[in-house]
Amino acid sequence: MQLAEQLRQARSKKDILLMTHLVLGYPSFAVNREVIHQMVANGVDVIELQIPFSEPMADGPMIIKANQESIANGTKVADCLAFAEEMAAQYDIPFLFMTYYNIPFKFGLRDFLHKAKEVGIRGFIIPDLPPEEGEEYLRLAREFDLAPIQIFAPTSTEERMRTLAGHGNGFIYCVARRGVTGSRTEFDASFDAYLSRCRQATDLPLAVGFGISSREDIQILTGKADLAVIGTATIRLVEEKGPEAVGPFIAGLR
Amino acid sequence: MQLAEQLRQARSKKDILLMTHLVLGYPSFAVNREVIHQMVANGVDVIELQIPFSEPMADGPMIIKANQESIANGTKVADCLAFAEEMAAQYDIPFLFMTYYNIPFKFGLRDFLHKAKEVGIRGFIIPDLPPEEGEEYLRLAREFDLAPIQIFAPTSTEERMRTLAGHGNGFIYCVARRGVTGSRTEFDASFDAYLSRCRQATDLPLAVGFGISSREDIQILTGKADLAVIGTATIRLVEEKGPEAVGPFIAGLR
Amino acid sequence: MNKPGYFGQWGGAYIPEVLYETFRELREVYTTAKSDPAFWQEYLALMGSYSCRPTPLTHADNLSRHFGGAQIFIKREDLNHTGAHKANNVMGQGLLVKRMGKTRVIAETGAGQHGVACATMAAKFGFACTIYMGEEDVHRQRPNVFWMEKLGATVVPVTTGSRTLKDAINEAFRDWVSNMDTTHYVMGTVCGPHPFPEMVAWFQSIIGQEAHKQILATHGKLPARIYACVGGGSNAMGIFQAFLPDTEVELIGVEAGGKGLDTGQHAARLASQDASPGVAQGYKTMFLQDSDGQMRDTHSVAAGLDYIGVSPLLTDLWEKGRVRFAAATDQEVMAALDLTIKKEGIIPALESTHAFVQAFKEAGELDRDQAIIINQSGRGDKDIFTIAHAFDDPSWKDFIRKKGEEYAAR
Amino acid sequence: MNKPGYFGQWGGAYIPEVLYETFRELREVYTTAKSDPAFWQEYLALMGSYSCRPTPLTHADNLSRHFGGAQIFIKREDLNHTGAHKANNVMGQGLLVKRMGKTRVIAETGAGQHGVACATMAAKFGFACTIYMGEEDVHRQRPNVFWMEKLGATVVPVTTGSRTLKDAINEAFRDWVSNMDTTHYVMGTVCGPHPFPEMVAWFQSIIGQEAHKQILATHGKLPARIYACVGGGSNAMGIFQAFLPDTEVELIGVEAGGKGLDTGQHAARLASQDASPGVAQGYKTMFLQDSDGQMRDTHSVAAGLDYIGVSPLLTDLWEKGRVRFAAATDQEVMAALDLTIKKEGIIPALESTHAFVQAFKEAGELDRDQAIIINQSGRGDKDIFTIAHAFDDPSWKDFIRKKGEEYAAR
Ligand SMILES: Cc1ncc(COP(=O)(O)O)c(C=O)c1O
Ligand SMILES: Cc1ncc(COP(=O)(O)O)c(C=O)c1O
Repeated sequence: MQLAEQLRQARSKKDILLMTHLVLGYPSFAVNREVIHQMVANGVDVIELQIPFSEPMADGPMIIKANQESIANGTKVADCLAFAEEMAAQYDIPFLFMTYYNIPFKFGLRDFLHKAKEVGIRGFIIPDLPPEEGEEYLRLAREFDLAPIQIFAPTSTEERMRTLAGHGNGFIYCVARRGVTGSRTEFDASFDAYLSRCRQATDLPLAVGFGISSREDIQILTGKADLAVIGTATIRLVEEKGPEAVGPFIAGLR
Repeated sequence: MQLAEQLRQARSKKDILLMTHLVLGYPSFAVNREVIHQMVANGVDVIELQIPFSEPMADGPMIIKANQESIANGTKVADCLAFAEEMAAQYDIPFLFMTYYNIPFKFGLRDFLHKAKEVGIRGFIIPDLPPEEGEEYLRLAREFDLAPIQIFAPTSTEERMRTLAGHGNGFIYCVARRGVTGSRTEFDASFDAYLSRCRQATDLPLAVGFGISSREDIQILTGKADLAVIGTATIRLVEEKGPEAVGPFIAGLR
Repeated sequence: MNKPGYFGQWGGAYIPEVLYETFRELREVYTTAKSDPAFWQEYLALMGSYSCRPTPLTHADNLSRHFGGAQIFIKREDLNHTGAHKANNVMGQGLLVKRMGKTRVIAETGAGQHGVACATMAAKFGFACTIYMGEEDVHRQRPNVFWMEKLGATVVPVTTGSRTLKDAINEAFRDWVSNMDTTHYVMGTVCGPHPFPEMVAWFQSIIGQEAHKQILATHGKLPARIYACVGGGSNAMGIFQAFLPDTEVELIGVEAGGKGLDTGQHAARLASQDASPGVAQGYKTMFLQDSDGQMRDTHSVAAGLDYIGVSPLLTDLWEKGRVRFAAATDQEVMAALDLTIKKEGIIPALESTHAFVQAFKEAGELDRDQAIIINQSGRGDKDIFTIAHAFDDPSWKDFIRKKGEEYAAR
Repeated sequence: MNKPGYFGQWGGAYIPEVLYETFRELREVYTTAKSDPAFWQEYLALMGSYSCRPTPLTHADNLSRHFGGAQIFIKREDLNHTGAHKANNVMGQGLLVKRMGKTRVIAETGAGQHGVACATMAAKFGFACTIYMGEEDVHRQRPNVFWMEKLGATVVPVTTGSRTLKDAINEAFRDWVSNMDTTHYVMGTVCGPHPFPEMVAWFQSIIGQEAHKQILATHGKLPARIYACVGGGSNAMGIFQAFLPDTEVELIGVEAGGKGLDTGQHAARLASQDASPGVAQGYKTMFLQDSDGQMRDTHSVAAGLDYIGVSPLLTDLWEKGRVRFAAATDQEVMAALDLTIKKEGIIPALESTHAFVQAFKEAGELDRDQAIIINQSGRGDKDIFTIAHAFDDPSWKDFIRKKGEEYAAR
């Protein structure tokens, strides 16, 4: 089943889906393993696996640090692929790769997508690859039946959203606000207007991310979005309270 | 009797005359007094009294220091005049003032020369006052019958020497070499040639100064010059061995 | 034909979606300005009255004689206001910011020259200003930090990554994605996403336009070779552009050879074998990166050359064989600096001195009736702490030690 | 008619006999050069190709608006090679030294600007070079000392007298009287024995010649007032000369008010009541001296203004009422510096900032269609140690402390 369809079906059973995020190799693959176990056990619907990159331009301090330390610990792209393969085999939810374009570019785009497909990855989020620069990538994604997740931003015009949606698949990642990952988002009237512009531009499921960290946030999003994305919040949690805190946290979100 | 005439008479009795120099108020007027006593007692023929100035442009390190410290000790021009008066009254040799032009200029040129005359001074050495700038000074010197000592330098042309001699009186101060006071002078063939140029340019007695410090120096000058000028050497001596060393030093020079 | 924003296979605009509109507006205002002759006139007038353009082309008689070959000419970008060619770019972008109606500018800086230039422009135009600077560079270029602050800018030391120029660029982008409505990011060199490489090259082309006229006027014919140091590539593109059609003029870009190309501690992208194609900081070029695509640590005595990437325009010209690349080591740079100061009374920036090194290596090969131009991108005053340190000057160290004790005592 | 070398009752050549011939030769070569139009052309060409002349006249829009009065224009001598108007003088004298066939130059320096300029000229012309600098100034202006040494000059710290500019001048004369055959003394300002005041003023007149044309071109009419700081007076005479015949242009010289005119700790010769006529350092002018004629200690935050005497040309123009004098205190200088940096992105030297202070006090009195010119004699980079100290910048102090510890540890 295609990712979009699978998410629609899941969504028909839940008011809102949860997508979580983690940085591979940070603090270690062992902790990643434990965290993913807790996430899945507590009902997470999709997981974004970020392959670390030395220049995480669109990320905030927490995730920058995770990227840097993971690389400093010796994390290689090959390790990330192997780990993804292990997770995809073990858990029955979609896994995505989130990374910056240089990682697949340097690997070789076709090889990377081919390999990702093989290990069971379902799609990609690449924040520095707009469709204008991603023709080859989009073609290959179609070829390998992988979802090239497109990103909407509050600054995107309606026309732009429609263009992006035309290139996208799986779902649309709606960045909740200007800025980088990790700071709080205000869910005000302009946010609602933005989400309804997103809704009008595409039939794909809508994921909302950037600054979502609590049950209240999720409640606000329920009915407006199909997926809520928890990013920095779990990284911070693991940092402060260890991986075992992730399960209860996730369980408490919905 | 005019200074030149007086020196000629003295010279007729000695192979060479000695002129010494000291900086007034350095290290103190009391030491000046003692030094002058020893100088006169040991046959010095003329004494140059330097009124200290804050910018002793033509002097070397030893005399610069003496100028500075004297001023720092509080030496005033009035003190110098009073001291000169005391010395001139006490000793029967000619006393000259050596200083830079700003001292008489600031005092008031006429007043200064008048006062100098009154206290018994016989002439002036002002190294930064060429005759072109000293018209008024030369006029007043004539008026008060004071000797405006002119200076020859190794760089002076014959024409220039004649011009200077025309403005001079008392004697001519022949600077032995380029440079400032206090370093050694080489008495070589070019020095002899220089002195004979000096001799040809004027009938006034010739004094030779800059770097003269020993019996050998005086012997070399004997027959070539009328006066030998001992400047830095006695200041250094007083510094190193005290005023009582001056007498024997002077006595040993001729 | 190339895709817009590409030079051969290099360049592009690999930007987060949130900046899409910002870049659209920037391209638009840039394109309009470029096709409006009055804009360039306004730019020239500003550079003529606020900076010191045209900057002279100085004939280095003594150096020419010393090497006994080509006549060496030096294009004096050091005489710009703020002391480097960076002024050309910031003033041009300042005029665009005014047209866009924005009120705040941000910039990355390595050597601090671009930061000082940008803070200066902001003061002149009345913009708020934040400068991102790698923490390591803050230490290397402290005087520039002081001046930026006095100019009213906020200097943010960047503590992520290798704490140098590339990390400052990342941080500036992170600011921009939050504040694009009020803020323009004044990219300091001919790198980054389209239209930056092209736009900055356009502003810097004033260097070569002047030099082209000047060398013909003084020397009577075109130069045989032109040397420029290459950090991002803006001063090099600045002087090269006007000579691109003159194929008999050889163009040489000089990169930071650091401790030597074989030590890995350098920043030579095109002169070494160590770089490979990549995409980062919004554009595609040759990067110093590992086999996974992680950027490597670079090294140079010159903070302004200490960078992982290089202009897509230059990578294209290199690939096409139009620009030759060489590298100068830190050690060679100190020797050439010493010689230039003593022979000509000119103090090039450590960055600029890289170009002098290669010119000195080659001047003797040429005839006396041939000319070469060295682009002196900036002056070395700013580098006093680095230079005095590198020359191991005892009285400077003593002076700093005493000043330090004086400050410690209070 | 005046005596040659006199301006009214001021000036002259009170020199030791040993220098008589040296001055004769200097007057001769100067007079010949002055009457030879080719010489001035050679000078202009050198300044155009080695320094950055003509230097711009910058309209300071923001400051003009801030004071709401006259349009403020800034003559940008800071953009000269080596960063101050001192370059004009040394290059001119360098050409004369070549004509005289001498091989060594010496100079005094206060702020260090003249020393750096002179060492630069010596490097360019291939002369040996010794710079005399008061020991106190060596400490105040350490970066300049470093550069002079790198330029190949010997810097001699002068420990006599008050260890500032005047003592450096004495020391330079002492060198000269020993070495006049090979050596030219490059006096740094319009002081000293004839022909220095007139000759240095001639070389510096390039400033006003340019400014006269520039203000007419930009502003359409003559300025109401022109402000220049006065140490010895060379930058002031440099800009004033061209406007002397335009009696409607008021000329204002600004001296160092130090800690205040009533504290005695200043260097205001003509703006205070503290100076009187005197003769020292080879010329007659108004000196800060006591009733015996001993020179007093002066004080200024700006080493280049910290001097007992003032140009005989200016004393004459002051006496005749053509130039008005004012003083700026250290404190006023720091405030004006801060404002100028923040409003215009321009960093004047502490010396130059004195002129800004007085202009700022008066700009508001004038109408918007009137113009004033401030002569920015130099740039403030060289003053970083003094300025950072005066602004009590904590991170600068911290930086120096750490560097100092680093050097102490080895
Ligand atoms: C003086 C100077 N030259 C050169 C550079 C390198 O930049 P680019 O290659 O863009 O000219 C810098 C960068 O800071 C610089 O300050
Ligand atoms: C920048 C600057 N301005 C002014 C002066 C003062 O000299 P003058 O009055 O001769 O211009 C100096 C002297 O060093 C200086 O460096």
